[in-house]
Amino acid sequence: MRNVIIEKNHKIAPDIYEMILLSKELSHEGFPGKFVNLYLNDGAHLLPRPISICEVDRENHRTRLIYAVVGKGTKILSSKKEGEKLKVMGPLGNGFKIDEKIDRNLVIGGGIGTPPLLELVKQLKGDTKVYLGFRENPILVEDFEKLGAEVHIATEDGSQGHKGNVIELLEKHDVNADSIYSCGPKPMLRAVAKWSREKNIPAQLSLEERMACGIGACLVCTCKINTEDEKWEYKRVCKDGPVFLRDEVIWE
Amino acid sequence: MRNVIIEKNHKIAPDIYEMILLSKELSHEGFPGKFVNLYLNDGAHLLPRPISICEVDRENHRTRLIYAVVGKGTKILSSKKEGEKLKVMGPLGNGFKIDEKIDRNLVIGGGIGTPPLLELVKQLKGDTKVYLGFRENPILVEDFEKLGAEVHIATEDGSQGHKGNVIELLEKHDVNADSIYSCGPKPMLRAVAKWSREKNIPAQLSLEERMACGIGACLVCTCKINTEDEKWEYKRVCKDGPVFLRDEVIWE
Amino acid sequence: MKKSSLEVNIAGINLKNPVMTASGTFGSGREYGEFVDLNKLGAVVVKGVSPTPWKGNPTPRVAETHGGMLNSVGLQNPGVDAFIKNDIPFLRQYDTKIIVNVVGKTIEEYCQVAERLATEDIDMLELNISCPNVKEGGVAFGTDRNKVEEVTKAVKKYAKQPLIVKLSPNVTDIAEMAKAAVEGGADALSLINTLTGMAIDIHRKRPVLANVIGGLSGPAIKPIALRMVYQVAQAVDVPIIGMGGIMTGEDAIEFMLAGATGIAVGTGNFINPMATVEIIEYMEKYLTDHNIEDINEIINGLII
Amino acid sequence: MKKSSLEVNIAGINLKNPVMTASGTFGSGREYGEFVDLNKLGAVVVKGVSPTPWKGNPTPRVAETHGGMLNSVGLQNPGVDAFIKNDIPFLRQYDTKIIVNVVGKTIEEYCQVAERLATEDIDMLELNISCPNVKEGGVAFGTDRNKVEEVTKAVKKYAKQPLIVKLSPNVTDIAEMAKAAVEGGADALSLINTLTGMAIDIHRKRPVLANVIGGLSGPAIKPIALRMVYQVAQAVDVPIIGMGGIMTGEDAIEFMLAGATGIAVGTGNFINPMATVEIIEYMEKYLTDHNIEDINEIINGLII
Ligand SMILES: Cc1cc2nc3c(=O)[nH]c(=O)nc-3n(C[C@H](O)[C@H](O)[C@H](O)COP(=O)(O)OP(=O)(O)OC[C@H]3O[C@@H](n4cnc5c(N)ncnc54)[C@H](O)[C@@H]3O)c2cc1C
Ligand SMILES: Cc1cc2nc3c(=O)[nH]c(=O)nc-3n(C[C@H](O)[C@H](O)[C@H](O)COP(=O)(O)OP(=O)(O)OC[C@H]3O[C@@H](n4cnc5c(N)ncnc54)[C@H](O)[C@@H]3O)c2cc1C
Ligand SMILES: Cc1cc2nc3c(=O)[nH]c(=O)nc-3n(C[C@H](O)[C@H](O)[C@H](O)COP(=O)(O)O)c2cc1C
Ligand SMILES: Cc1cc2nc3c(=O)[nH]c(=O)nc-3n(C[C@H](O)[C@H](O)[C@H](O)COP(=O)(O)O)c2cc1C
Ligand code: FES
Ligand code: FES
Repeated sequence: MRNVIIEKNHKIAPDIYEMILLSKELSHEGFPGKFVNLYLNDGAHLLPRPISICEVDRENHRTRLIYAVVGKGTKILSSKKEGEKLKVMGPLGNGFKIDEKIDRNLVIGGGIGTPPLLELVKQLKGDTKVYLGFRENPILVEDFEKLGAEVHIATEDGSQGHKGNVIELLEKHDVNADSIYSCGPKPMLRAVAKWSREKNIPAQLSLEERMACGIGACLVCTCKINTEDEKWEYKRVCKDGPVFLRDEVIWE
Repeated sequence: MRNVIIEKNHKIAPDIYEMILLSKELSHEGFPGKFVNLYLNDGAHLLPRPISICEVDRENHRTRLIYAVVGKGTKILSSKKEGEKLKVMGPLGNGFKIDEKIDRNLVIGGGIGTPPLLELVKQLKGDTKVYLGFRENPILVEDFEKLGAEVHIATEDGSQGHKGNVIELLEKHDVNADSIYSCGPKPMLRAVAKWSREKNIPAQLSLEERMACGIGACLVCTCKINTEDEKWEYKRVCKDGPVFLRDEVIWE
Repeated sequence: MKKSSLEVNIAGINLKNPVMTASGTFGSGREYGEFVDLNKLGAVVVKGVSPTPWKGNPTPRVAETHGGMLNSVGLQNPGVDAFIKNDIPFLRQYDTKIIVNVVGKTIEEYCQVAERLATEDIDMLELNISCPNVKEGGVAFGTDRNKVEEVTKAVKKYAKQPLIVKLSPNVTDIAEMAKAAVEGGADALSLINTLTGMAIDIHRKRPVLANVIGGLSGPAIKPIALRMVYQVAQAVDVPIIGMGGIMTGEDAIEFMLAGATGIAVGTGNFINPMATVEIIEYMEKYLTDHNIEDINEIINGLII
Repeated sequence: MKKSSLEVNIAGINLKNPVMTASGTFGSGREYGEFVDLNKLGAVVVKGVSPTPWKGNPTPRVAETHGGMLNSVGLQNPGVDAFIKNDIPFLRQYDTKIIVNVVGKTIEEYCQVAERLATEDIDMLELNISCPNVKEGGVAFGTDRNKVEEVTKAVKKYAKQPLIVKLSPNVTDIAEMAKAAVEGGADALSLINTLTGMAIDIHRKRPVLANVIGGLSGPAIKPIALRMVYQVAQAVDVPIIGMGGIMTGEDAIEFMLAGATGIAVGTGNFINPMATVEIIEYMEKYLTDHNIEDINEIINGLII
């Protein structure tokens, strides 16, 4: 548990907020795909909220989070003032594994699943293509571009980039790669799994599940994972994940 | 229900805070002995906290409260920032009845029961003597003095005024009066009841009880009151009180 | 789209909307009438009424708990005669239904109140066999399947208005109690009354409540209440009035999806005196947002 | 004044302090070991262990509620063999007691686990007849007086370590269940397990939990848990381990005054991973402040 200071907490798009936390340890341990548990300090909403690490600035001890206000907890979070303290646990979980020998990386993000991919792209070696899908307002596009990545956008309403979903765009561009990294809503991940399997490209997928402890002790956040010995077992998204290999994941 | 602004909220003595609320209606309806219900807006502590009106400044729409931090709710209250909004219900209850024809008023306060007597003293006509008892740190003494009242202090530790309790001081000074107004801890009120009965001076006493609704609907805040027809009945401190006539109150 | 209808029917009585006040938390409406337009409410459920005046329990009668409260009022009330004289005429000024919560120490006492009210201008009776704060009657009747049936059957004989039976949650099998009440002749069921609980002042080493044990209410108990409403809705066919921790419109919709035709707000009034009317407004909004014309469509509408 | 003693004895086992972890909320201690020095705890109560691996229920398995949470994990565990192999050696590295929560679908299964553990280096068994999240076994045993006695008696024959029976709060009369367990041979009792509850997503019109109904835990249920511990302490003479909503040292002292010899923290760990050690520190302070030399003096110390 760390008591960290909120340096910034402000709206960057409709219902989307950026929060910058100040903590040396947090920024130094924040690897791509890991998440933090934020404690709301509210008597009605007791459970911590898991939010992915979007980016770290180790020099200035900054950890950047991007979150959507979707319910009461994230609403409370959005009302926290700059300078306030926040109880944080983490970084938690197993992030993306980066194979430095790989040449062509393909990063696929969807909606509020986009943020954790930013720190990833920063650390990837080789050539990186970024495909992002949104319902309407894209976020973080400039941030990805600043890193020198080739960024392609799809929006469902066609307000920016390709009108439709990101898989269509990948197919349209006939993209190829050596390794895929993806985070986004379940239907998108499922489509990425299918597409990447067809293309025979290995993929790492970051999953989401409702959590309580966040550290592997309570077994509420499980997902079905293929095992060698048995047919499948429930693994913990918080501790064994959130990033899993595509071929481990069983879709329901 | 009113949503009022906190103009001030700061410590004035160990564990004692002053809060100034800005609201025209509140200040205009705030008569001596009435109280307000403060809503903490905290998911764990749902019930409103009853706090007496200490003083009103009708011209500037100010209502002054003085409260002791004794538990979690008053702790939360003390952490409210100036400029924040606070949900308030009230003024509630029946306050002190002021008989303008009376010459010699005697006001007896104890500890955190002292604040509501300030607005009372401001409004009393005739000669007013104020006797206040405290465990250690007296509060509001200068405020009473500024109103031109004759103020006498007793402290249990003898750090100021008479060492001992306020009844001893009354007896020592052989005080007499036409009407008594009192607010303070139960043991003190009981002693005031006994002493005033012996002296044959009518007295109004402000009682305290744990509350829920604060407006007379739930019947949790009752106290035993003498009635003509029956022997006694439970009356509501919040709605029928908090101020009762001495001879109505049945002590347990 | 035309304005959605909030009207519901409980045992033959039409309510303009499903929102009521929970017995014992709203007096007879007089006090909250300063904050809430009583004409807006589906019904006012008044505090428990006994054949003769009851004094109730000693104070303290309330303890705040995390997300809830304990009370041990013990059904203090001025008796059915005073109620008829003072409260019915007051409430009849408003365009809302009147539901009278009936209490007694014995089956005979329950029957006396029902009989006395038979000729009065009220809309329904709510049989309270679930108050945990009295030694006799109350929950003693509500936790035994046979007694539930027996007392319901007895009161039903005297009742001229539709009879709601209010169930206690302090039981192993709520569905069984519901069935017993229906077999006894209940026209509707209401649930839940409070769960028995306790709080201790660790520095004085004493219970906070003078009565030691009290009834737990408020948002803390909502998941339990909701589960019970759901289980009862699966078990019986009479309309259900759901309550227990309802604070917001969202909470109320949860209860209706679980199977409640009406809902009642108790402790919620203490925390937000405007809760009832805000819930009614939310219901309208919810129906509009979801393109539903009639609130009856969502009752028991949970998809499993 | 010398440092107050926190040592308590439960069924012949000495614990350095009364503070334990509630089964299912602390894994086998490995995960929380990063935040809490396990050497400081009175005991670690591990998650439910069955004869063979259990997969548990589908997700979502958790729903947050006002001041609490619902879970429907359904006793996922790798089975007693894996537990013995992986978890006992890990926990034995620490200076704390090991209590194993035992689950089964039939009386035979409960007995199998007890038998398998008889020769293992653990300190106590906790018989879980109160899990609301499994179809067979679990709470089905815990809500019937005769079954409570029967399963306790059966397991007692195989148990080589003292046997704690964990009671379900979803009953009309907790004292009766406690007596039944003691008659069956329980050396100690623990309570409460979770209360059954429900939550609904009103926009999807579906239950939040895949399992529809789950177990409610956390501070919301504390008043109920405390009342039950008090009632059981009045009814039986065996030591009680109290739990249900304990978050702070103050909460823990309430349970001990009500009659608990030990206390366990469950949901509290999720909200504050340091809860257990902070409670131990508070206990020391409370005893010092109140001039009490031995924590045993406050057990059942409530003044009525
Ligand atoms: C590993 C991980 C990383 C995440 N990273 C981000 C991120 O970077 N940015 C972001 O905006 N969101 C992220 N989420 C989702 C985020 O945790 C939820 O949106 C948030 O918890 C919702 O809280 P609420 O109180 O506003 O919603 P409510 O619906 O009121 O919450 C009720 C309960 O459900 C849980 N819950 C609700 N939605 C989700 C969800 N989608 N995933 C997990 N739990 C949920 C809440 O934590 C809470 O316990 C992540 C989730 C996980 C599991
Ligand atoms: C009519 C009235 C006027 C009051 N005026 C003042 C005032 O001007 N200044 C002041 O400092 N205090 C005043 N009090 C007492 C004040 O309401 C309590 O000190 C306060 O509610 C304690 O809240 P807490 O959460 O800090 O304490 P906790 O003990 O944590 O509160 C737990 C519960 O008990 C109730 N409670 C605890 N102590 C009291 C008490 N003494 N009286 C009533 N309820 C209590 C709380 O409201 C809450 O519901 C007044 C009380 C009443 C009834
Ligand atoms: C202070 C108080 C008094 C109550 N008195 C009664 C009563 O007289 N009759 C009754 O049937 N229920 C009574 N109840 C129970 C409520 O009607 C309701 O069933 C319960 O509080 C749960 O709803 P809630 O969580 O919305 O309060 C009382 C509850 C409270 C808090
Ligand atoms: C996620 C979770 C899993 C649980 N698993 C078990 C279990 O395996 N065996 C058991 O006896 N109790 C189990 N329980 C119940 C707890 O041990 C405890 O009795 C209950 O949660 C009340 O305590 P609390 O409010 O401190 O959490 C579980 C509770 C939770 C929240
Ligand atoms: S949230 Fe507890 S195991 Fe993942
Ligand atoms: S607090 Fe409800 S009647 Fe006084």
